[in-house]
Amino acid sequence: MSDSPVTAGSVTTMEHEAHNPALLHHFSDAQQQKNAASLGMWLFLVTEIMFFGGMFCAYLVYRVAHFNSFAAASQQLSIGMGAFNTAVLIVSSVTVVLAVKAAEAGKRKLLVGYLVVTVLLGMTFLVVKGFEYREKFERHHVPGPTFKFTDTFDDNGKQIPVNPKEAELFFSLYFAMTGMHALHMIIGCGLFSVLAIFAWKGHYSPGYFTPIENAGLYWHLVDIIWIYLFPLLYLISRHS
Amino acid sequence: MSEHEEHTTHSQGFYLLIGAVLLVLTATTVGAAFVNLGPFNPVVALLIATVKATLVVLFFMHVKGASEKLTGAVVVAGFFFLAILLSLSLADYLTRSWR
Amino acid sequence: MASTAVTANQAPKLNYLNNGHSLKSWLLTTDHKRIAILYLISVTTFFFLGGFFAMLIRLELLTPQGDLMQADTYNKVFTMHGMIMVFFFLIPVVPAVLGNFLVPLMIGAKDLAFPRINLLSWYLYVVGGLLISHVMLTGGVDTGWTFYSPFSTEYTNTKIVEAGLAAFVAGFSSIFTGLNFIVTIHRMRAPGLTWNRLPLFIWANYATSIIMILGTPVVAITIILVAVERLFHLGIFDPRLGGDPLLFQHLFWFYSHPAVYIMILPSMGVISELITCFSRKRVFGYNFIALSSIAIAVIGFLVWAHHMFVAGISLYAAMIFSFLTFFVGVPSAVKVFNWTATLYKGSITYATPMLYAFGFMGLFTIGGLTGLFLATLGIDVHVTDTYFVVAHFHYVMVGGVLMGYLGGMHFWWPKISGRMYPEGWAKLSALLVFVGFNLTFFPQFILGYVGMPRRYWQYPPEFQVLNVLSTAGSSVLAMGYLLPMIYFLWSLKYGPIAEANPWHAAGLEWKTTSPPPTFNFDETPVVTWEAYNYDEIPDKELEAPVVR
Amino acid sequence: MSKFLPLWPDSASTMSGQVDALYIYLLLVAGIMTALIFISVTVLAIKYRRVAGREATQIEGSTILEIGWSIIPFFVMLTFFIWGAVIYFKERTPPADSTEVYVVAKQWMWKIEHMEGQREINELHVPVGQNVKLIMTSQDVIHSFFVPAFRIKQDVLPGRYTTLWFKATVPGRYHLFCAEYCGTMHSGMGGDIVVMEPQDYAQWMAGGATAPLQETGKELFAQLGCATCHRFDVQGRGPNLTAIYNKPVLLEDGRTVIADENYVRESILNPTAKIVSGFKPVMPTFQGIVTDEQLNALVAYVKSLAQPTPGSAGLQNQPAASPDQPQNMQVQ
Ligand code: HEA
Ligand code: HEA
Ligand code: HEC
Ligand code: CUA
Ligand SMILES: [Cu+2]
Repeated sequence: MSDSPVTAGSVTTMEHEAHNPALLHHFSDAQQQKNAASLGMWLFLVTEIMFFGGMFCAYLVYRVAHFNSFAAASQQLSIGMGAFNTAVLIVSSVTVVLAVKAAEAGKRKLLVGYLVVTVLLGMTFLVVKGFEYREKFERHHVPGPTFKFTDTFDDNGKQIPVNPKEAELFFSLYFAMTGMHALHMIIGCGLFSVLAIFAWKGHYSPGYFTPIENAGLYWHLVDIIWIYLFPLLYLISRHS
Repeated sequence: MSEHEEHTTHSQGFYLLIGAVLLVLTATTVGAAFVNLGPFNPVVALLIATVKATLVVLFFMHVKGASEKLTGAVVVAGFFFLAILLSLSLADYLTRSWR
Repeated sequence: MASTAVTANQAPKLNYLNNGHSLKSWLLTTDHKRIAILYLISVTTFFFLGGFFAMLIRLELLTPQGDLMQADTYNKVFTMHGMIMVFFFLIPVVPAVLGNFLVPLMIGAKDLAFPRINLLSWYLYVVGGLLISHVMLTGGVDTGWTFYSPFSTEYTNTKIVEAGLAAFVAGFSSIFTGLNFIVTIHRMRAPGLTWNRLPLFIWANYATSIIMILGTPVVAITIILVAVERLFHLGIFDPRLGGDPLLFQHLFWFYSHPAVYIMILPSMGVISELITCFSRKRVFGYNFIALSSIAIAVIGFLVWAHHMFVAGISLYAAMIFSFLTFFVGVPSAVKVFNWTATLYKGSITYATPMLYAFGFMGLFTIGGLTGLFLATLGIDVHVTDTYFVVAHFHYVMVGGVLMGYLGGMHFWWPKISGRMYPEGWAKLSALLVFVGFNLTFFPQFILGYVGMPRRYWQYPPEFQVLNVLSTAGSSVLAMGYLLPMIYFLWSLKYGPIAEANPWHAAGLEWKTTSPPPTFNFDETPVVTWEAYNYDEIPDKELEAPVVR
Repeated sequence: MSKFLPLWPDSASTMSGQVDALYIYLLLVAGIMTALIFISVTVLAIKYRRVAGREATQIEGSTILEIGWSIIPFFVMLTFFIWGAVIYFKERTPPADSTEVYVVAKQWMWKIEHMEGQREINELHVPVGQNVKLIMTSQDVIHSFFVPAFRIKQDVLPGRYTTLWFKATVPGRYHLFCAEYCGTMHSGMGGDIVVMEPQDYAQWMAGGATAPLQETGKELFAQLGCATCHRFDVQGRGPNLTAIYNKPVLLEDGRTVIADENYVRESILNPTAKIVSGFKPVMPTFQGIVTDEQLNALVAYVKSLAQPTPGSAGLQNQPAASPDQPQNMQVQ
């Protein structure tokens, strides 16, 4: 009968092909484990999209409502540093993808090398970001009691004075969005540092490098978010 | 394990190529920002950003050619619900001053 | 077959409960069933805490004057009641307790896909719980569970940041639970268990997980923005900077409306299991119930601004959202009708779980229909922010979700504990809950339409009679909730030993022993049958009523 | 209604009957549906209870039934939607001939300013049979103006105006509640709406008035120096404000907006947000310089320029048609 209860036997049904030390007991094989990890990671990335989505929503609404102020405030950002950082992130995405490739090919040293370069690139990004933030402090563009904004919006040669409050709103969003992004970068750098050490110790093999792959996915997503942040924050109405 | 899963990694040259394209697109988007396209400035900026993001998703994140259709579905779902958040919020803000 | 199970049980067998007794073996467990028990304990604690605050609310409202406590205290009390009940009780209750326990069992898996993340979820929940307790003990919050800006960002001087952090952490607990469920359901099903053979409880949890993953991050970032606004003066919602306080409401409800379906969907899944088992029938319209769960999850994301009809959104947005709201009514209706149709030509027993299922159907119908009242623009303008809304959501949350949860607890208690609960007491408490519930919350519909606003510490004297009724009802209700607490604990020691499948139910979870072994199944089951194949489980053995 | 056990709210505005009618309809449908579910469940549960020797009959389901019980409820719900939306539309569209009253909410009181200059706190006197439009704003957090007997409610927000209108039908004293949670004394932030016969109202109006609101506004307009730029004889540096209220305004960036209360308010507090086409953005902001009450007076004044007597002109419903678009007034 199909519904008879499973006969009570010994609990020692754990003799799986446990040739892979990374295989956890509750999966039936490594493929299942890998697929599960990858799906889990993708779902996590979706939560990240929605997480930043909340801020993109705020950005969109306010940009529509206070376009002039947003444009004027945006023009005060350093396009050079922003573009440089965009490039840094893109290069780091390339090194990540090459790291994954190296892991798949089982080239341990190459893998470690790419991971280290990625971390360095990430740090470069953060350092540049730090300089940007410092400039904001110096120019009193940090929201709060000390905030000052006297620039005007240059609309095809016409100088439109800007409500400093709305510029403050822009900078609030700027700090919230780039700050949250930077936080993700810091986490990513930490993650890759740990992975580099593990990789050095030889934890990964062509049969098992899921952590590298998943950390890579995370890094690419952080990159994608910046790909949107850059034009939205830095490039409003730059022409004049 | 990796036998029964046609692996999706591409050659090193291909990745460098995609990287280069992304850098060129970055330069383009900066350049385009300085040209007055009227209402199309943000459109162009977002279009380029979307192309860049798509390249990253498809090739760096290996969604293109993945044996698994589910991954694509998950990504699409994420952006779909983001679009709901943005569009329905705007449905309020853009109609506030109508009478 | 039942006898084999009993003999299996009489021999002292290693099961998940006696596999290690040290505190460490519990606190560091990755066994989904043990984690479910951890959740059960913590969630129950918070329920009684929330219930305690509810009693304080009801006592204060016994008289029109504000006499029991200060106005500020009252505001903190209902805020704590709402926050605890929503974030620390109702959102985790069914998924994290029953779902955690049952999802792997029902799909024939050894565990959830990420057992350690599952444990992490519980710890996050506990951290959140400790944070909210800390807030509670050191001054509380007084914004209401909705945290509306600019009151929360500028004007209150209570512990918003800490309370927000508590909700944030608890939110991540729920994100990870959802993530775990989706991966598990996709990747870990037993051989032969195709999507259209899945129990409806699994479908419901799957739909719930979708919402958890898509919605929770948005409220997380919203809470962060509020905290950041208080801490660093980044004025994102501040009207003085040209910010819009309504944006906070949009972002908040983008999550918090779907969150109500996080609460109800798993409970609906429970009801599907109960009704089929106790009418010994295949569920009526399996596909429609399964898909309606997904439909509710998706459509639930399109309706959030129905909480903002008088908040100052545009006339047109209000109409769009009102219109869309009615679409969620349809899949909910489909479920109710299908459950009713499942009874038809069944062979029905009135065990306690079934009584709760009946209660759910009635009370959820009332709650859901009054939800439609609220979705109707012209009515909502009058009754929003009155006790009509309070009555509506207690009908769906207490009358719906809690009833479903209690039904589920009784149904699976033998599986969880290996013991039967005392049926007579259980029936009595089900009756108390039903009567007490209606006495508490039905008068609130009238109160609301007559115009008593919610979150009122004092009220005009003419509303007193209805408030007294409500308070009286709540003490009956409290009895109804204390009883199960007592007899469940009692049964742990004195309850009759449960068979593997005391209800002769169809799910995979009944095919392993009660309580199940640590890895659930001694052999991975192979499924060759549809869900709810009660026709293949002979009725004759049940000649003697199961329930004494 | 019984004051001891009220089961139905007082009914004292033109809206309340309409809302009640819809409510009764909903109660009927919901009652029928609830009865249907309760009775079916009870009857089925009893009829098909377990008896020895009878087995359950397995039924897969029925697509026809499923479609039926999806579509029929949907159409029933559609009637809810349509009826509700019609009422909402009426509630949200003040008639053109409304008397206007300015309301300023703050923790925890209602400050009310009549056009004629009367001010009240936590009380609003209105005549029977007159359309009254409330123009409301808050000084601090969100509040909500709720009059159960009129079946109306509207949140009152900081930083902008929201409006509400009603026409009282029965003289008497009715509850005014604050319905949006606003802090400690939220439950104390109430008062009375006093609906009076027109003659009593006129008598009440006769006492205690300071200058009418738009007169106050006119004085402010001169004091604050608005008049130096906004002239009525010749084109000044700012646009001529005659008859701008409720007309479309062409903006510098090509958009057209309706000059409603919120627009005028914004123009004063945040002049650069929307620049009138053909003008330079030279108007200074008056944020922090004018109080909410003064702002109301200024708005009332600007509006009075368009309406010979407050609230009686019928400009409301003819927006784009008017030929005197603002750009025609520009010389620069
Ligand atoms: C478990 C929780 C839960 C659930 C399931 C629901 C379900 C629904 N809710 Fe509810 N709701 C809350 C919890 C919930 N709600 C809470 C907590 C609040 C207040 C938050 C706060 O402000 O603090 C709230 C507030 C709330 C509001 C805002 C009120 C206000 O503040 O002004 C609205 C407005 O539309 C609403 C509508 C609905 C609708 C249409 C449904 C639908 O999903 C219901 C669908 C079900 C049915 C319709 C019944 C079954 C159908 C039939 C039997 C078919 C027959 C029908 C016909 C023929 C018409 N709810
Ligand atoms: C899951 C959700 C949930 C649950 C189960 C409940 C349960 C109850 N709620 Fe709650 N309620 C909410 C969610 C919930 N509520 C929310 C979200 C709000 C809105 C908050 C806001 O406005 O911000 C609200 C608001 C709310 C109000 C409105 C307050 C106001 O607006 O001023 C009232 C008033 O009657 C109320 C009453 C009750 C009662 C009587 C119960 C009863 O069902 C509870 C019965 C249970 C018990 C009584 C447990 C037994 C406990 C004891 C016997 C105490 C002894 C124990 C100890 C000392 C540890 N609730
Ligand atoms: C320095 C000159 C100046 C002063 C002083 C000034 N304004 Fe203006 N105002 C302008 C100009 C120029 C415009 C059009 C450009 C714009 O919209 O900013 C304008 C626009 C307006 C508008 C919108 C008009 C339309 O046609 O849509 C209103 C309303 C208004 N002002 C009211 C006031 C009030 C009230 C005051 C005093 C409290 C005031 N202004 C003081 C220069 C001034
Ligand atoms: Cu003001 Cu509540
Ligand atoms: Cu809702």
